[in-house]
Amino acid sequence: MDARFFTAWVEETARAVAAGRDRLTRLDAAIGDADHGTNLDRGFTAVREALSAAFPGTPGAVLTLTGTTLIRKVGGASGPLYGTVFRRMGAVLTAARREGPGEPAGHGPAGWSSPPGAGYRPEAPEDPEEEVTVTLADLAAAFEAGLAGVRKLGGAQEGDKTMVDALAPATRALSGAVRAGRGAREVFDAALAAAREGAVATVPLMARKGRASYLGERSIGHEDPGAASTVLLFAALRAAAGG
Amino acid sequence: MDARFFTAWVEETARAVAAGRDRLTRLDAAIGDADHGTNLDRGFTAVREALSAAFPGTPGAVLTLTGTTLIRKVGGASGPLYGTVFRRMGAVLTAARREGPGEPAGHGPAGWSSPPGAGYRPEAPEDPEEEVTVTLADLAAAFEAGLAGVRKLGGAQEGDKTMVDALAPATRALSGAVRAGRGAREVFDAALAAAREGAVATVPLMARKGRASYLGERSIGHEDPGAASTVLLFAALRAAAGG
Amino acid sequence: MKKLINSTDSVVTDALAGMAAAHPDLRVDLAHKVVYRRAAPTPGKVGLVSGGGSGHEPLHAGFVGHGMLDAACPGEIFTSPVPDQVIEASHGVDGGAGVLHIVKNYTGDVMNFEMAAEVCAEEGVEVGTVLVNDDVAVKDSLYTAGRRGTGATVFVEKMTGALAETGAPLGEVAKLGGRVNARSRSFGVALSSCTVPAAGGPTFDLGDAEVELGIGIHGEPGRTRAPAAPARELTRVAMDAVHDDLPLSGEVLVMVNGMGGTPLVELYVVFAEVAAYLREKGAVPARSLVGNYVTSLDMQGFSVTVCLLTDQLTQLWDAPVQTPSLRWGR
Amino acid sequence: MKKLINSTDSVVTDALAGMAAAHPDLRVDLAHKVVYRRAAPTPGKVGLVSGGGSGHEPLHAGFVGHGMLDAACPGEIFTSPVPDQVIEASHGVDGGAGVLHIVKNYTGDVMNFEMAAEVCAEEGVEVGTVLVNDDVAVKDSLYTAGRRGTGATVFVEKMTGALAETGAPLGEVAKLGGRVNARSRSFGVALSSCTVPAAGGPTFDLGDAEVELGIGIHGEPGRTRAPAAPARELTRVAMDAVHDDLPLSGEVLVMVNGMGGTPLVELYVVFAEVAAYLREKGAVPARSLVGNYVTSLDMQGFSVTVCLLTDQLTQLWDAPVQTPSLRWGR
Ligand SMILES: Nc1ncnc2c1ncn2[C@@H]1O[C@H](COP(=O)(O)OP(=O)(O)O)[C@@H](O)[C@H]1O
Ligand SMILES: Nc1ncnc2c1ncn2[C@@H]1O[C@H](COP(=O)(O)OP(=O)(O)O)[C@@H](O)[C@H]1O
Ligand SMILES: [Mg+2]
Ligand SMILES: [Mg+2]
Ligand SMILES: [Mg+2]
Ligand SMILES: [Mg+2]
Repeated sequence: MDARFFTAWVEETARAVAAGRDRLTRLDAAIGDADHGTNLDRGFTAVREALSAAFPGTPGAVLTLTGTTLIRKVGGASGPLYGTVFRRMGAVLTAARREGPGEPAGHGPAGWSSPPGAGYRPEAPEDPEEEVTVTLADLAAAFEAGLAGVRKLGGAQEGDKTMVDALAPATRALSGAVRAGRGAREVFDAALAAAREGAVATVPLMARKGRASYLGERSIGHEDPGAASTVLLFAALRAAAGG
Repeated sequence: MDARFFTAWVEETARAVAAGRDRLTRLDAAIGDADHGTNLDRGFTAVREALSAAFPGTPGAVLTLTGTTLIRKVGGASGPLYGTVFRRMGAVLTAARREGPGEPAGHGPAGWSSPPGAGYRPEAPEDPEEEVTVTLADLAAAFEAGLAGVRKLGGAQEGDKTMVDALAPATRALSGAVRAGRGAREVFDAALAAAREGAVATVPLMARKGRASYLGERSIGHEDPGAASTVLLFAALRAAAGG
Repeated sequence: MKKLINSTDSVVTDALAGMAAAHPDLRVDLAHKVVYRRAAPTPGKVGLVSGGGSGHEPLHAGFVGHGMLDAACPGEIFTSPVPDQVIEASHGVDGGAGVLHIVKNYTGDVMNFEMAAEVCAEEGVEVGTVLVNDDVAVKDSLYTAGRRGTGATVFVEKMTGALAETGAPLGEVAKLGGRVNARSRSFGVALSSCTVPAAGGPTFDLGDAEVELGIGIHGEPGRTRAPAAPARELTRVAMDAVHDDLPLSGEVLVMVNGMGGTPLVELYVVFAEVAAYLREKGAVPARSLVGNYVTSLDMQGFSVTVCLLTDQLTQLWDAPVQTPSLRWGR
Repeated sequence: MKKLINSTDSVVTDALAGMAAAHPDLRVDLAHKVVYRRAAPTPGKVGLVSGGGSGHEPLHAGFVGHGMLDAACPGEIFTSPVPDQVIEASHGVDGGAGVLHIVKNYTGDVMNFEMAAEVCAEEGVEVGTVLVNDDVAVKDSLYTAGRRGTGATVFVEKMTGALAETGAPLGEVAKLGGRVNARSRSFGVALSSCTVPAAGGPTFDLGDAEVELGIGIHGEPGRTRAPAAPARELTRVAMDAVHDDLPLSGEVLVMVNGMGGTPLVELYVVFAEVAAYLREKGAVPARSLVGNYVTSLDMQGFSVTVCLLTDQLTQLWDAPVQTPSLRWGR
């Protein structure tokens, strides 16, 4: 998968968010403050502009720019959280290209704008002519890192009724399918199915993190908006893969 | 007609206002500020209390106390206007008792609390033991004076869509019937019918005085609340006469 | 209808009890329903009394204090005060230099204040009156009730208050009030009706895509109903009406006033449009107020009031004021 | 939905343009969405930065000025600001004595301010943080997001602002902020939902005889729904919740805050009840605010915030303040 694939994924996500914007906002109205769809749509609109302006040439650069832009434009809880997912994934893929799969160094939430002095510009690829591709295993590692980043930043466990309830099972399913040697289509199908199941499973939960937690028992019976938007990420991934 | 009759009239008016309160307020909501029923009900509630506390012994004293209390408790446009009607009537009836029918001296709006220094207390009858009664002719003169007072204070002509549109024809009908030598029942019937007709005739008018005038053409098509409450006055008069 | 009240009858007195508890600088006479400065009367100073129906808060009681009113007489909701209140207040603020009544032009207010003024005169209190009638939505004419008094009341109260504080005589303070009124114009727009507590429901119904243009401050419908439009257009309607009546130029004082139920963030959106409009006409928004000053209970909407400044008026506007709802410069 | 806006996307920037036009004492950076004191930074003074979602006006931009904030970062409606805004503002107010971030405890606010603080530290700006979490409607626990920050933010901003004005060092100002927060509690009640412009309709539906108890300031539903009740009873529910958590005694500062759509006359009715409650408990409402300070757009309802005063806190509260929406003593 090359930069074009990842660009397509992000753009497909942006389209899905725009289309799902009102639904996400309605979900947030029920147990939050009625802005989740607006927030993500504003962010992903900015991401599309940033991508078509910078035209980043590597998978890592695409995702890092996506994450940075989300942090810069979204605000709220979902901005830093989704921003961290993409920035962590970008860091892993950038490292993967250089060193093969593995954990990148020091890109915790503390380092969202590092290296110091570099502002928020994504690192330029070393040689834009060189065609950079990453493997499904790299992608699995990237999702694992993204998930770890969200967990660390937001402190949510599975079952707390947050985006983690979709992101965690989807990441597990994706990694599992990759390890089992499945092809891209099957891998993405598995991830999407798990994300969907995770999102639906938030309905009966009582929220323990984020704004919905203030509602206590009244948060029960509603799908978590962040979990619902995470499903869009995985649906877009399958679509980008020609699903 | 003695003090008891006039007390009965005012109390009957108070009951009718209480019963019609919400209707009057609704009429005022359409072309005013939704308080006419509340205003008059507050005023006439206070009047009932004042009457049963002071127990005035002459027709003039009953109506003067009624008018003074309305001025002291109602506020808005209708307080001074209805207050003036009753005070002017009271002055005529008090004078009538002393001098026979005729115009009383110097009780314009300027004198609503005169004589100076007397505060707002109604004048005490000279001899409470003496049974004071007034004639239908006295009553007609009293209504003429009341109408003149409202005209002077508010500056409204007939056709301006105000209480004058009910009070003027009712007063004319009452005076005419008295002059024609009719009995009380017929006199009051004639006045009530004219008041009703006058009030209904305000519907197609455009208001030129009071709050409804701010609506311009939009005041057309609604009955004037003050004209509607004037009808209650005349209905109560008939009821007090055993109608 | 849901309201933060104990009963529809006790709203005004309950709120006055709250004002008394919240503002140690005020003295509230609950029996007579008059709000005074704690130290009233000020010897040798003209006493300023205003009043009107309640439901317009902070007008008038929120403007009692140094540099503005000496007393306010709140009537029942949307009902002018009774003469007794005004008489009581006038006695209470007469420091020997006479008393100025600031009256908004409504039939009820005018009649009740006139009756009070007559009694005051009989009882030896010298009274002057300023009638405020700034609302351009109402066509003035000899045959009608004339223009309503709305937002300019705040300007008149502030500037006459500042002048009275200098020890100016009653005649001069009254004349100044007339001048401020003559140089001021207002226009209001409603996005929703208000609900009068005793009435129990909205005064009028407004469609989801309609607004009322040319409203007053008693929750009454306006002159016309129009389709809802962006803030820019609604502002232009209001400003055009003002400008047609009193061409705008030079330095102006401008108030963008909320009707009670409109968030401040929206009032600032309107203010940006008002400022742009003024500049387009070559006028300068030299002084401004943005917020809830002359309200209609919970109505959503705004009014804009403009006053053509002179050096004297600017100075009087800038003079110190210490009231619950207007406070600066000391 | 009817709003005084030009478009749902431009509300915040349009309102900022209005603030810029209305308040010559402020400098508004429209590109970065930061509102500064005109003369920021003040050399040698700790710079105070706060921020949060818009829709709570006058919080926070209305509290920028002498004796209070140096800068405010308004996010989109109900959405915390992004780190860029906070970083920009922190640089802009750093007079060499460091910068204090005043943050309401919401997941989004906390994360965005933390990210900004990290970058500030990397870029050489010393940053301290006060986290406000005064809302007793939310049960605090290690496993949840913790209590929300609501009305006490005004107290923290005012008192830390006054202390910073004296030249106190960052550590001391931050500690004072924590102390004010620790001595303050809030509880809110909604009579209606608000309407978020971009959402286009009310966030929740509430029956004509229902209220929401224990609401926050983002138009979210509360902890429980209850039958509508007189002001006296609703006030008692709120005050009991506060008193149960922080027993009330001695001199207190109390704010009765409107949620944006509630008329001032009703807030005074509530204040009368609050004052009576406090006296019943042996506490004294020594200082007070009644009005719209921390709002939820057009929501109808109120919140009450109480702070147990000390001599120092009273002094800091009384110190001069010159901002668009809080102004006294100079
Ligand atoms: N601590 C957290 N960890 C993980 N996800 C969280 C956390 N807090 C909130 N979220 C997610 O963020 C979503 C809300 O995002 P959004 O509405 O954009 O932000 P805000 O809550 O600030 O308005 C929630 O539905 C939830 O999935
Ligand atoms: N100038 C006037 N002359 C005669 N009647 C008037 C005048 N102005 C108003 N009214 C009457 O007063 C009525 C309104 O009374 P009310 O609602 O109690 O007072 P307000 O208009 O002050 O709210 C109108 O319906 C009209 O009949
Ligand atoms: Mg949200
Ligand atoms: Mg009326
Ligand atoms: Mg009225
Ligand atoms: Mg939000």
